[in-house]
Amino acid sequence: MSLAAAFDEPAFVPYLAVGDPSYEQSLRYVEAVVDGGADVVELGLPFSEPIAEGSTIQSAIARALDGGMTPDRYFEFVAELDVTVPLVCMTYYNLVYQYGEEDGPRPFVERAAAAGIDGFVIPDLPAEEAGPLRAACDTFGLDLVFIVAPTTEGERLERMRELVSGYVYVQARLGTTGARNEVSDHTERSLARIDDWEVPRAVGFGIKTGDHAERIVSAGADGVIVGSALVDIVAEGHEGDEATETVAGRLEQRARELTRGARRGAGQATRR
Amino acid sequence: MSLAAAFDEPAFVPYLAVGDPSYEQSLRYVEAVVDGGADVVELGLPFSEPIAEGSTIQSAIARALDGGMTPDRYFEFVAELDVTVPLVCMTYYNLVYQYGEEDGPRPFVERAAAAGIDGFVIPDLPAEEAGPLRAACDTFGLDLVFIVAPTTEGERLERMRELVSGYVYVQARLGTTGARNEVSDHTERSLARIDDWEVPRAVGFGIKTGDHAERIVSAGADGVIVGSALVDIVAEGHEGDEATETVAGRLEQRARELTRGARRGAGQATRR
Amino acid sequence: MSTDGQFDGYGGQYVPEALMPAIEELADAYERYVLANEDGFRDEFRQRLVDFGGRPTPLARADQLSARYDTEVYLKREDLLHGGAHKLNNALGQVLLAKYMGKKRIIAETGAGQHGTATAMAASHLDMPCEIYMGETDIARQRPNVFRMRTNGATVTPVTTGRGTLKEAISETMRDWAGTVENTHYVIGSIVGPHPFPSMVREFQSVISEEAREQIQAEAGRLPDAVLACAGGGSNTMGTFQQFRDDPVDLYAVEAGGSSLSVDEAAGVAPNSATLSTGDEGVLHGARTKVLQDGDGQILESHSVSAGLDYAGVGPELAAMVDRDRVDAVNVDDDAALAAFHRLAREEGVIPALETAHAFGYLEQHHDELGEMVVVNVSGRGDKDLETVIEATRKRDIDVGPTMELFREVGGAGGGR
Amino acid sequence: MSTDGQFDGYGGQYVPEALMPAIEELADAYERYVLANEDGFRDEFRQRLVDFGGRPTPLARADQLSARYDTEVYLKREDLLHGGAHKLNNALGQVLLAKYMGKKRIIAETGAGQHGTATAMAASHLDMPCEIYMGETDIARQRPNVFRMRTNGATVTPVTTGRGTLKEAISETMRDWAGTVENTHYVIGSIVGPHPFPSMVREFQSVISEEAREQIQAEAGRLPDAVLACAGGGSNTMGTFQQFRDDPVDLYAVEAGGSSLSVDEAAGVAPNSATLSTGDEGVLHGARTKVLQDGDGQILESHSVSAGLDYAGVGPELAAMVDRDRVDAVNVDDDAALAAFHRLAREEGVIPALETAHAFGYLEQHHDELGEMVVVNVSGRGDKDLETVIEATRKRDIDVGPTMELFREVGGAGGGR
Ligand SMILES: Cc1ncc(COP(=O)(O)O)c(C=O)c1O
Ligand SMILES: Cc1ncc(COP(=O)(O)O)c(C=O)c1O
Repeated sequence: MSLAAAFDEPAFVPYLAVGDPSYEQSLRYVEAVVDGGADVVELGLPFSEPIAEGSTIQSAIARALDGGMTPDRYFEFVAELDVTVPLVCMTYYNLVYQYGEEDGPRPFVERAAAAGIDGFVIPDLPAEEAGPLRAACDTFGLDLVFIVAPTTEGERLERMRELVSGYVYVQARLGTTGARNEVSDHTERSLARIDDWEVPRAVGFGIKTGDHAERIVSAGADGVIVGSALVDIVAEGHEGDEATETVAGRLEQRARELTRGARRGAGQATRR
Repeated sequence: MSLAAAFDEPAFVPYLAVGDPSYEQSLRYVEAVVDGGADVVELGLPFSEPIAEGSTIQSAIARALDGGMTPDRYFEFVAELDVTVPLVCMTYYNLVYQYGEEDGPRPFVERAAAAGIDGFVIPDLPAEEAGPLRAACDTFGLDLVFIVAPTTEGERLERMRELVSGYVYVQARLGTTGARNEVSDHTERSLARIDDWEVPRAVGFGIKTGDHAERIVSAGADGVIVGSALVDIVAEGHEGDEATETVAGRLEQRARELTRGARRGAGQATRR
Repeated sequence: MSTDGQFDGYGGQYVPEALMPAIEELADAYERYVLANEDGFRDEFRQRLVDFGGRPTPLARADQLSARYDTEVYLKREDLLHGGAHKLNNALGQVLLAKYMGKKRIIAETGAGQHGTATAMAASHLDMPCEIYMGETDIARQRPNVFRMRTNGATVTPVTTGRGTLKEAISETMRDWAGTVENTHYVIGSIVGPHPFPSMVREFQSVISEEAREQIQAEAGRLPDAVLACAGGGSNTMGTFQQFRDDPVDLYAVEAGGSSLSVDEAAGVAPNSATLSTGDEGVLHGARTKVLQDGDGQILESHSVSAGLDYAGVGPELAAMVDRDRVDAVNVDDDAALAAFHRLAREEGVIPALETAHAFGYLEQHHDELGEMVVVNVSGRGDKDLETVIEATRKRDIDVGPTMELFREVGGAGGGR
Repeated sequence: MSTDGQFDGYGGQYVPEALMPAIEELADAYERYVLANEDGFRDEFRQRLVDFGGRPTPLARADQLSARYDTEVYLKREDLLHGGAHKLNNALGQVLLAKYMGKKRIIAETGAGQHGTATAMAASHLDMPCEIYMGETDIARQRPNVFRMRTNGATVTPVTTGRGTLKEAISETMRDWAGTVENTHYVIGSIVGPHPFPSMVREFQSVISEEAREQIQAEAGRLPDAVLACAGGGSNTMGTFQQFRDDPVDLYAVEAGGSSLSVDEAAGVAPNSATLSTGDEGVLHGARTKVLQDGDGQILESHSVSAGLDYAGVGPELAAMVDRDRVDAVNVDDDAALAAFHRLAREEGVIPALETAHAFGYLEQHHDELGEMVVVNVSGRGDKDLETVIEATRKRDIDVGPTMELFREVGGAGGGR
């Protein structure tokens, strides 16, 4: 299934850091969120300097790196995953750039495609610097998702619109990732600015509960992206030394709540 | 007996800090060095900043101050002393200057004369600043001793010659007080420079043994001044917690050795 | 030189989208105020460098070193700048620029505390609220610098994630900025980060070479044969080189060789910070540049006895100049830097920062290859490094170093604090 | 002013005879080289102050303090001098003079270490062997300064007599000098001691007021109404006042009021160092001057939170100027000085020495009596005082001070050293 097609219904898009806290547990957790209804999964490939992440995801990344996660292990992981939903690789540009013998993003994209990745989100790669990666994605038929921030405007917005594929990641508020209780009213305004884009609009940053998801979708989003709220569950399980299945169960349940929330929002959505 | 008259024979002039380590012990120690043959005694009045002293005498002064020595106690001490030799007060100018109600050295000199002091040595009072003290000494019939250093020459030497009375303290070598094993060959040269002075010439700094004393006198001195070598005996006794009489005995013996040394030198002296 | 932030393919703006408007706004402000002197920014900046910073700093012949090396050695004295290092040139420039831009708040990250203290001073001077992010490990290690920032009225926010050092502090500051860009300026401390930082910081620091070039000609009647400066991120280096770029003058960027140039990939550790010499191209903290990284592109932990050079990246412009052979990238190890620290202090009465000491370590080793006249930038003073140097000297056998007996005699290793 | 070392009866040369030739030789050298510029001494001195010391130091308006006090407040920035305090002006002058006199060795005493570090720097710069006497108690307390001297190649000789502090170190240095006068120069650190020291040190320090007087006229177009400087021995004070003496400018010497102005005669202790305000005439360390002493003339132990002001005497010339009402002797206590330390750091981005902070304490308390324009000399920087200030601030409740929580959070009281 193509990425865009996954948003036919209001989509739930979870993020998890691959290898957090271990390869095996991580495999199980990704399956759990898919079982809970995920329509797309963003799989974080841990980078040592995750400058765009809040402390929750920073810690997840540190756990994964401590557990020995590398790009190659990541691709094995993706290949081994037994899920049918589209998979997006979320990482930082240096890992994309360094991979393989030749300089540039092409070897990484080729390998990702082979492993089963459908697209990329690279938070430190603005549209201005994205030419080479866009080209490589085109070569191997992968999507390249961009993040639109509340402050993205004018020319920059136009450039992104030209380059984006799969879906657009709408940053609901300023700041880096991290769960918040309040859903920002930036959301509506942010969505309005890209009302006429051709790709689905998935909103992220700070979504925690089914209610949040519902409100976001009813504000016009085509999907919700949820990271920190899920990573928190992994972290708690890890700290509490809980059984993998217990944590997986909790993740699945939260995923289900979020999926339902998103679907509920659909009825009320008024696309302007 | 006048100070100068005490040098009829080659004189032994000991220095002790009054009140070191206690008032009573100090009384006994002064008597001991007189019993050993002292012709004049230099009695140190402790000052808090003894800039001209070596560490031996600095420590003696510190012990005396810790024991509560003050100018008034000092004068009591002098009055109480049961000795017949002339006594010289050795101290620093600030104590002389501050004493009594009125500013200036007069009250101090008056009080010292009453207590039985015959003269002064003030190491931080060069001839240039000595006018007021010289005048007060004249008023009360006391002597004022100056120190001639190896470096004192020309005009300065002349000024001192005019102001000095009692005896002249010839500093045998550069440096502050402190016992040395070698008698400096500065001595002869120093004495030669003041060959024609009217006052007796007592040599100090670094004299420790009867042999030293003998050599100094045979080099032309009219007397030897010995401080640190005696203070060392007091200090050892204090640190070793020895009986006052033991220490007094040792002081008396050393005094006798020094007196004899000085007298021995007389035979060989060739006054040029 | 370019104003688009590209240096032969190095540079660029690899930052989260949320920050793009801020750095575009900053690039615009840089061009208007800094380059075009709009509203007299440049004049005010230069005047404040004089009044508050104490510029110009002297350039003077080092008599003992000149004799030792049979080379005319001149010292450019950035150690005399307010705060004790060249860092203030940049901090003052950026805080003032933030004021011109109407920002209401200053943030910065700091590792060893040099950049943090410079920023706190500048913010205090210009009456701007200031928050400094610092890893908790670094806070514990750099107590005096933390206290300096605090007395200057800055908030020092401990960063407790990870190992609690510079890298975590950078992430945390980025995160703050991503949420507060509208009213906040992030003062980056070296010629690193996304455009316009590398160009802007170099511009603020170029006052060093502007003065030095004039001074050496006035004093020695000619240009030097070589200019030496230590390089961490490279702001001191680029500031010292800038005005000599078009001259027939050899430029040496001296990096920290640490304890060894070889890398322990398994542990993710480079026991040095010699990015120009041993790193390779990558993207770090907003720019494409040379980076200390493993084969996968994970950033290595760098190491140097001098905290201020201890960074796994380097300015993109400097990387480009090295590739073009305009700048020689060289390095000296911890031991040589320590010896040079002691040598400069003993021979010339100038106690250098440990960072600076690297430049003098290179001078010691290669003085006969540097021509007849050399300018060395004394990027900072060493007071901040005394404890480190005492410890490091005691562990080694450095013949130019003072013996440490005094410290053993009195109060033992911990001293009588 | 006189060249015979008498200031209305203060001054003179109360030293052991052995030293008289040395100070006569010095007085002669002072007149020839320093006053009459023989062999170009003065020119070389001034040039080295520029090249090595970083002169001129800035004079600049303090914007926040000016607003706070509704008074034009200007700061003269001696804290930017090499070494971090005005002390180098004098140390460099004397070491250079010793060189002109053909001396081969430098000695000095130091208490807190400021004068010792300045002397060690100057001696290193001029390639003269240097020995610094320091009480063993002070060595233990002032570890960083001891290390600075050692790295500059000076020998630091612990003095173990008495309490092992400044007074014992002075005696020891005198003793050394008395034995070595022929080849050795004793660098006295303030305008104290026998003639020619008070005049000579004032002369070396007067570069402060020479610059300040020109600068204030250039910047403000007129002379200030008042000039403030802290006073220990008084070198900073006299240096700051000298060129304003004939002007209609009020001069304030701010002494350390310590914890109280009253004296405990029984214990021999003055809990302050306010010699000008509370001392009386006596003879100390070679000069007749004001002294903290008991009724017998024994010198009291002085006290101040700032080690550099902690001295029981004061320069004779300054004492005379106070008696003549040309200088106002005032003082502020430890608490006010600490608060002023924090205030200047927070408001202006300048961390002053604790000595300096006293002048700002007086400004805070009396700004409305000082006229419309005030120059305050920032005699030194406060980096050396951080540990003292951290401790002292924690014990008090100073509302301008930063909270100390950070230090408690991270590593507890002892810090994470
Ligand atoms: C004294 C000194 N010199 C040099 C440097 C290195 O500066 P840069 O990283 O800009 O090369 C630092 C950094 O802290 C420093 O403090
Ligand atoms: C920074 C500073 N200011 C002032 C003083 C006092 O100097 P003076 O004793 O000459 O008055 C000192 C003395 O150490 C000092 O270090």
